[in-house]
Amino acid sequence: MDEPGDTLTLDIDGWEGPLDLLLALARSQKVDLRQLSILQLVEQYLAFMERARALKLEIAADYLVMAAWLAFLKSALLLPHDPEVEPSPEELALRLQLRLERLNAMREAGARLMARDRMGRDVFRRAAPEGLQTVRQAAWQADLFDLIAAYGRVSARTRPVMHIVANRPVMTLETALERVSLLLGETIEWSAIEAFLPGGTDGAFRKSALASSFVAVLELARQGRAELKQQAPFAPLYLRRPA
Amino acid sequence: MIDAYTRAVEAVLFAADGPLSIDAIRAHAGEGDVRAALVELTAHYAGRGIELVRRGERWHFQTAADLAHLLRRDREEQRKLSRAAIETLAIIAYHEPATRAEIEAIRGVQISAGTLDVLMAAGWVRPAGRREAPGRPLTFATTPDFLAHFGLASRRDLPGIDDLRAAGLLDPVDVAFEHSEVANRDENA
Amino acid sequence: MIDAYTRAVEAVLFAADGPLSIDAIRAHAGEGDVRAALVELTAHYAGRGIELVRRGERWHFQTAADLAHLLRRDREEQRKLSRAAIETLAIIAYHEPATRAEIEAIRGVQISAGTLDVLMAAGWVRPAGRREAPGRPLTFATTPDFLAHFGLASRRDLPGIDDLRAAGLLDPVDVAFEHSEVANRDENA
Repeated sequence: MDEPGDTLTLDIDGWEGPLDLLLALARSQKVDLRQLSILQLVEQYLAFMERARALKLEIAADYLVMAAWLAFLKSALLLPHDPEVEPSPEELALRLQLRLERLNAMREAGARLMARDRMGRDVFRRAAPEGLQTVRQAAWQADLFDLIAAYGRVSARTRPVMHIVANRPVMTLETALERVSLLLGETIEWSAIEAFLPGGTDGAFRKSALASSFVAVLELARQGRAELKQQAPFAPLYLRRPA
Repeated sequence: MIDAYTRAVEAVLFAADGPLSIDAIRAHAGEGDVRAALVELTAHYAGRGIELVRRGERWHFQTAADLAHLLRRDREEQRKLSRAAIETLAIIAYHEPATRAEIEAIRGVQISAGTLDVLMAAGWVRPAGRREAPGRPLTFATTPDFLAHFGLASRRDLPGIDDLRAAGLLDPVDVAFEHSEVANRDENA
Repeated sequence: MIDAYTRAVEAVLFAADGPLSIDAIRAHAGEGDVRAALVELTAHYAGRGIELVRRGERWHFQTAADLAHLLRRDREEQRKLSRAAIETLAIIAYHEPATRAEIEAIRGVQISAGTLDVLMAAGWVRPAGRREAPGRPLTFATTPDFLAHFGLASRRDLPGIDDLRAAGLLDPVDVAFEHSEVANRDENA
């Protein structure tokens, strides 16, 4: 993998991406990366790609993208400088060099890290330490109020409870059925359902009367003894005796 | 200064996962006077926190025996009793001796396995003999520590049902809440 | 002669199954000047087969590094880390906290799924919160175990980190580029 120049192994799989390949090629120039000839590096990369293509190796797309970019960089570096073009080819070359320096620095740092005296390989802790134990003991907290409040809670929960249902004024369904049948017998015109309720009542009893009367009307309609109509949902409900 | 071979023996013994025979030490540390190194190390560590000890024909380092108590440390953690635990404790205190089934009947909920354990670990509840009834169930009662912790001279000092009612402690929670709401409104008015 | 507290600290460190913080030492050895004891023990063990070392804010005894040849355990040679994993670890250690995108920018290639997992499974890398930047990317940093494994007293001991920083090699390319621009302008002026 470190073989320089022409003897570089053409194993595309061995590279961790185009930057990795570029770094290996740059190292083959055997100069400080700061003195790197980017033009020469570009030539090296493009030549490498040529050979890979000649050998009909499959080349991943990102290597080809890099090749295209480097070909562009090369022509820009060789052509007369056009001050209108931003960024300048020199800037692009410098950025590439900075990236290579950074990758190289981290690669060397990684190697130095791995070469350190490593735990379990070069230096050892005791294989069978006695170990340190921390035995946790709970000091339970509760005060007298918690205690009696808890008993109050339990007692309240389990004490026999008497449910008292208030005696509410209601109109039963039977009553409603009787009333509506009776009144309907006298009604030929469409009349609102409210006209069938007992007069002078309000509040809870009126609601109950309305609900029961409505159910009574539905029952009478089912039996064919009443007709009802409504223009829209929640609109007034009208009923009459069938013609 | 420690000599190179003694140093090697020291490292080998330290890293070992059990007592080592002279031969085993030599296998790692290389040729040398293992016995002389062991004598030197024993003397060096005498009186320190670590000692070199011989077990039969094998040697190992261990923590000085008189410091073993340092390796185990007890730590107290303040913890609040769970609602289930405090209710169970209250029922036992009011009804003792009480069986598990009686506690469950009063609470209206089953007691999980750990609840009585916690109360016994805290030293507030103790087993109080078996009831002479079918199945001879175990009964539970409170301890003198329980009285001491809750500042009671005796169980008779526990407020009775009438006291609890007067204190509003028998009201269902939501009613009590409404009362306090009303009280607040009055204060703010 | 060794004093009683230093002896206790020695025993606790010796018995521990991992590096201990000052607080953990004190929890077992009792109240005392732990730091003074550590200084004394470090000096006492210097040059012996066992050494007392600081790793991050924690301390442990280990065999002297120069005796590795006697103790090296080939049998249990750790699984070799991939090149990608080694580079990723180095980038995180030298730049921490570092996002995945930053690691990828330096390596010029995407991180494959398993790389960070391997480093986290080894206990050397941990997620270190999110960066307050668009997308709130997760950052990664090294762990105390990383320092212990690679024998580093702190991140400042990372090989060559001062030189790399001084050379600007830990700065992103954009920052380095602006610096070099300024330098060039100054030269040309």
